[in-house]
Amino acid sequence: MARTEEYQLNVGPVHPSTHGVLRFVLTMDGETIKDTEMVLGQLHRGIEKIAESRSYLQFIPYTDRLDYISGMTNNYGFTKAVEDLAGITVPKKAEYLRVFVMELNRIVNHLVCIGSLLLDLGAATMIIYGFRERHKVLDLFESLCGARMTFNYIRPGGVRGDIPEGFIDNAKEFLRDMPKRIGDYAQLINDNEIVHMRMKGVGMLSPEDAINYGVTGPMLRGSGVSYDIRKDDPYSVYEELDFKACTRPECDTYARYIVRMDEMYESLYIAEQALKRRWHPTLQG
Amino acid sequence: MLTFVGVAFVFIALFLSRVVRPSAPSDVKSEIYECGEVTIGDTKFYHNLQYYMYAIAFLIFDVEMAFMYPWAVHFRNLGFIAFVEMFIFVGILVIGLIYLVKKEALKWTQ
Amino acid sequence: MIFENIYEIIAFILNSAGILQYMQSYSDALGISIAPKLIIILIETALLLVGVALMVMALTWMERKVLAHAQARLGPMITWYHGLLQPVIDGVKLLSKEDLMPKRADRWIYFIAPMIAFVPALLVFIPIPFGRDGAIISDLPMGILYVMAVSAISPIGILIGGWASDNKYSLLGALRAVAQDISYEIPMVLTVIGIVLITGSLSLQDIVLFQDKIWFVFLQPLGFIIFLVAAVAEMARIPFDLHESESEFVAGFFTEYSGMKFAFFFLAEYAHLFSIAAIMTTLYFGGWHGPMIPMIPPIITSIGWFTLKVLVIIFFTMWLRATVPRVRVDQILDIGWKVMIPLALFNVFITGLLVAGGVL
Amino acid sequence: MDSVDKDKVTVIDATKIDTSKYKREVKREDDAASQLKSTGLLNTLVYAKDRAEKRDQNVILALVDQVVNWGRLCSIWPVTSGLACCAIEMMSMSMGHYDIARFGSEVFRATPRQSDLLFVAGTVSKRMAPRLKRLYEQMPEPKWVIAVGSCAISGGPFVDSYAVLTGVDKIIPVDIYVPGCPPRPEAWLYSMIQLRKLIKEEGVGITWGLDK
Repeated sequence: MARTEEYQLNVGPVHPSTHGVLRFVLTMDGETIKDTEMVLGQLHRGIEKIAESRSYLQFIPYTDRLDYISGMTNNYGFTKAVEDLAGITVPKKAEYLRVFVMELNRIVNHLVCIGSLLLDLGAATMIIYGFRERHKVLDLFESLCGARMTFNYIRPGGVRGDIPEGFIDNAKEFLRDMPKRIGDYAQLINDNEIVHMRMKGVGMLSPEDAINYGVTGPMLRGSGVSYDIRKDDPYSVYEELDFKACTRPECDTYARYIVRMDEMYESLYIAEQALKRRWHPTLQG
Repeated sequence: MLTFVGVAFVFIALFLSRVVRPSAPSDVKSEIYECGEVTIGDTKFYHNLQYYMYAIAFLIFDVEMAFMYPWAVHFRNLGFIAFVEMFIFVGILVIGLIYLVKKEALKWTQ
Repeated sequence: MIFENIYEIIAFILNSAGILQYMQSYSDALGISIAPKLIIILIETALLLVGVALMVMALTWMERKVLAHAQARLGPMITWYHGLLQPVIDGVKLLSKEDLMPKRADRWIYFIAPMIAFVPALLVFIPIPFGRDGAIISDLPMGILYVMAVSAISPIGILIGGWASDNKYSLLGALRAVAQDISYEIPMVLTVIGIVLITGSLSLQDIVLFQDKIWFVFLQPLGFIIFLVAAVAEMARIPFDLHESESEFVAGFFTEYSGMKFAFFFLAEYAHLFSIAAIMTTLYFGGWHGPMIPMIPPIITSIGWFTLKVLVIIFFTMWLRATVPRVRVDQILDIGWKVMIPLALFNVFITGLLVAGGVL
Repeated sequence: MDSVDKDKVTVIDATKIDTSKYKREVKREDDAASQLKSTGLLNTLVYAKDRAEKRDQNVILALVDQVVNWGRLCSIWPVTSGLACCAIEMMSMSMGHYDIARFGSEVFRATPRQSDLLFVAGTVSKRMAPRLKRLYEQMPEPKWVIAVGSCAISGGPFVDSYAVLTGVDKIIPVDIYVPGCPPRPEAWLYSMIQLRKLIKEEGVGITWGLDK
């Protein structure tokens, strides 16, 4: 009888499908993965240690570089903590502007996520379309704060500055065009039989597991747990805005993808409301 | 003849390449590439039998197809009886295929 | 004038130019009367080699352009008109690139593998009729069987290339690629039986001549669909490209290959693409048949039609690459064995029934 | 400033300038010769002649040298390796807006064996440094390195971190530096143009293998 052997296979740190520098050591028997050891730390930059020797304001730029796709949201997380510590109240106008940029950033994040997902499945086109829209959002952000990716825009007590001239028009144009674009992506991906074959029933994460592991965001909502921190434990001005938490019960990769697609629509809706309310005379702080 | 020309073409190109290319071998360079890591264990390892099952099944069907070609060429001369005979033969093979599928021999991972 | 094959055409041209007689008299005087024949054969193989090489270069350019335009990009632009010289440049670069061999690689096998992958991709073109009036290297009576047999050699090149590289990715990638190749070989060859049943001949020239009224696409719709899927798999295009599954095994079986050897795998891949598209054109789209344009020699028009059809098929596969993701390995093999083979057998059954019943 | 007469200064509203007037006319290259010139082939030949004269070389050899250089400069295949933030901008550089494919460089090869260019895109942590060095060393000659972003150049904002290598040029030789955090894709493209210039003017040429 022929004998089979288990063997170790490195995947990463420089591998087309490990985005970022992640390394797996797979123990495999033939084609079956028996065990996975994850080796982390290739991108350990000692940010916590740096934070010890920086003032609060000095540290905000570092938060941009934590999750470098959604810099605005990271800015907000840090700023919120500082504001709560120092007891600063933020004007409503600034809060709406923050919500606006954060939701646009969420769209960017989801676009990159879906694009990379499809790229890993072997379809290179989606990421290019996704980056086209990402570029539009980044143009908006650039007119706000002068940077494409590392914004440093949300500061304790508000934002860096008011919106520039012409920003509203550009933003409205984007909000008007984007639903059609998302529809295009849905057409490209959702009706594709191979996408269903690759994504349905893959990466099952049961609701219990998801809660036990402390999973959040679209992953949790893709597992059928309707928990959205913007809704259930609202911060900023989210409780004044009308939106719904998108949930799917299937628990697989496809469900998470659909949640992301739906959330893009919701984000657009929120951003639209935030933009409108910002100009409401009674709300201007 | 084309074989010779083809092989000659490959040789000429490789020779040309040998003439013009730089060469700077080093120890690390001639190690194998595994995502920038040192490879763990031996690279020649004993495998799961699964790969060979496909090869065997392929062999059976390949031979069958070789039988079917002469049959197909002379089909019009042979008439209906040849059709029945061939499909008795193919039927046996199909039963074999069903058996393989049932036994999960044609399953990529076990 | 009616010619049998390219050999006769070249002989005719040389003859009317008066070169052949000289050659004959010289070789007779030297006692090597076979020499003129050999020279003509050399010319025709060189023609074929150059033709295929040009086509392959055009295909790499086309691939990059089609993909780029599907993705709202421009593609290569700076090398001459819309980057037309790009394939040449890539060739020059790969030629002058260092050639590496892993320390523990199997030297000879590592060296031979690209050759084994590349040469059969050329040999396939021998019995394919490119145009009417003898634009064919040699009309083999066993044409289609020969084509299938020769194109089945290149998986061996892939397998030994992957094995000799002494790399885990290469080995696994090669095994997957070969498993896919042999799995789709069967439905592909089985569907061709349907055509052979109708024509009663294995010669590709006969098959093309049979299609002057109606193409086999319409006579064998199910067979065509099976052949198309199997062909895409054999070409290793994207829904079934286990050969170079970047997000899984870095670069598949040629992870370790660099420089010119990699270039040969690359060329073989595109030559294979061309050859299978050519076979598909011959079998299902009436080969060189098409409306003939007056004033232009029919041989040129027919070659034009043939090339056009081939390019349309290749464009289709590139379009596929721009739209669909990759199928997972076990799904590919499942489709191959559990769907395609029974369907192909069913196709043979139906065709046989119709032919025996005298319908076709 | 006080001495300037305020009445005489006409204030121009920059937004109201009709820029369409100043639009540069795009010169189209009509004849084949000038099109060929734009590919760099003719320049290549001129360079070859210069080189041969300068170094007292055979013109043919210099010509082959230059043609090879020309091949190299028009088909630079980068290796797929992103380290941190800058990798995202590397992706956007290869996407529709900026499209590195125009220079024939969209073929991102996953294996270093088939690539010519290494983008060090992002922070090189001390843990990643040996792996990056290994990756570089496994690329076949000729090869180039572009260090992108302040992290790869000097450590950038993480310069006083204990875990970050201050500058990738401490472990591998770098040809081009692109500052920025992260640099805009335009800056990347400019770096590609600079690299092409570098290859064209200096190049690697041919090491005649028969002498070895």
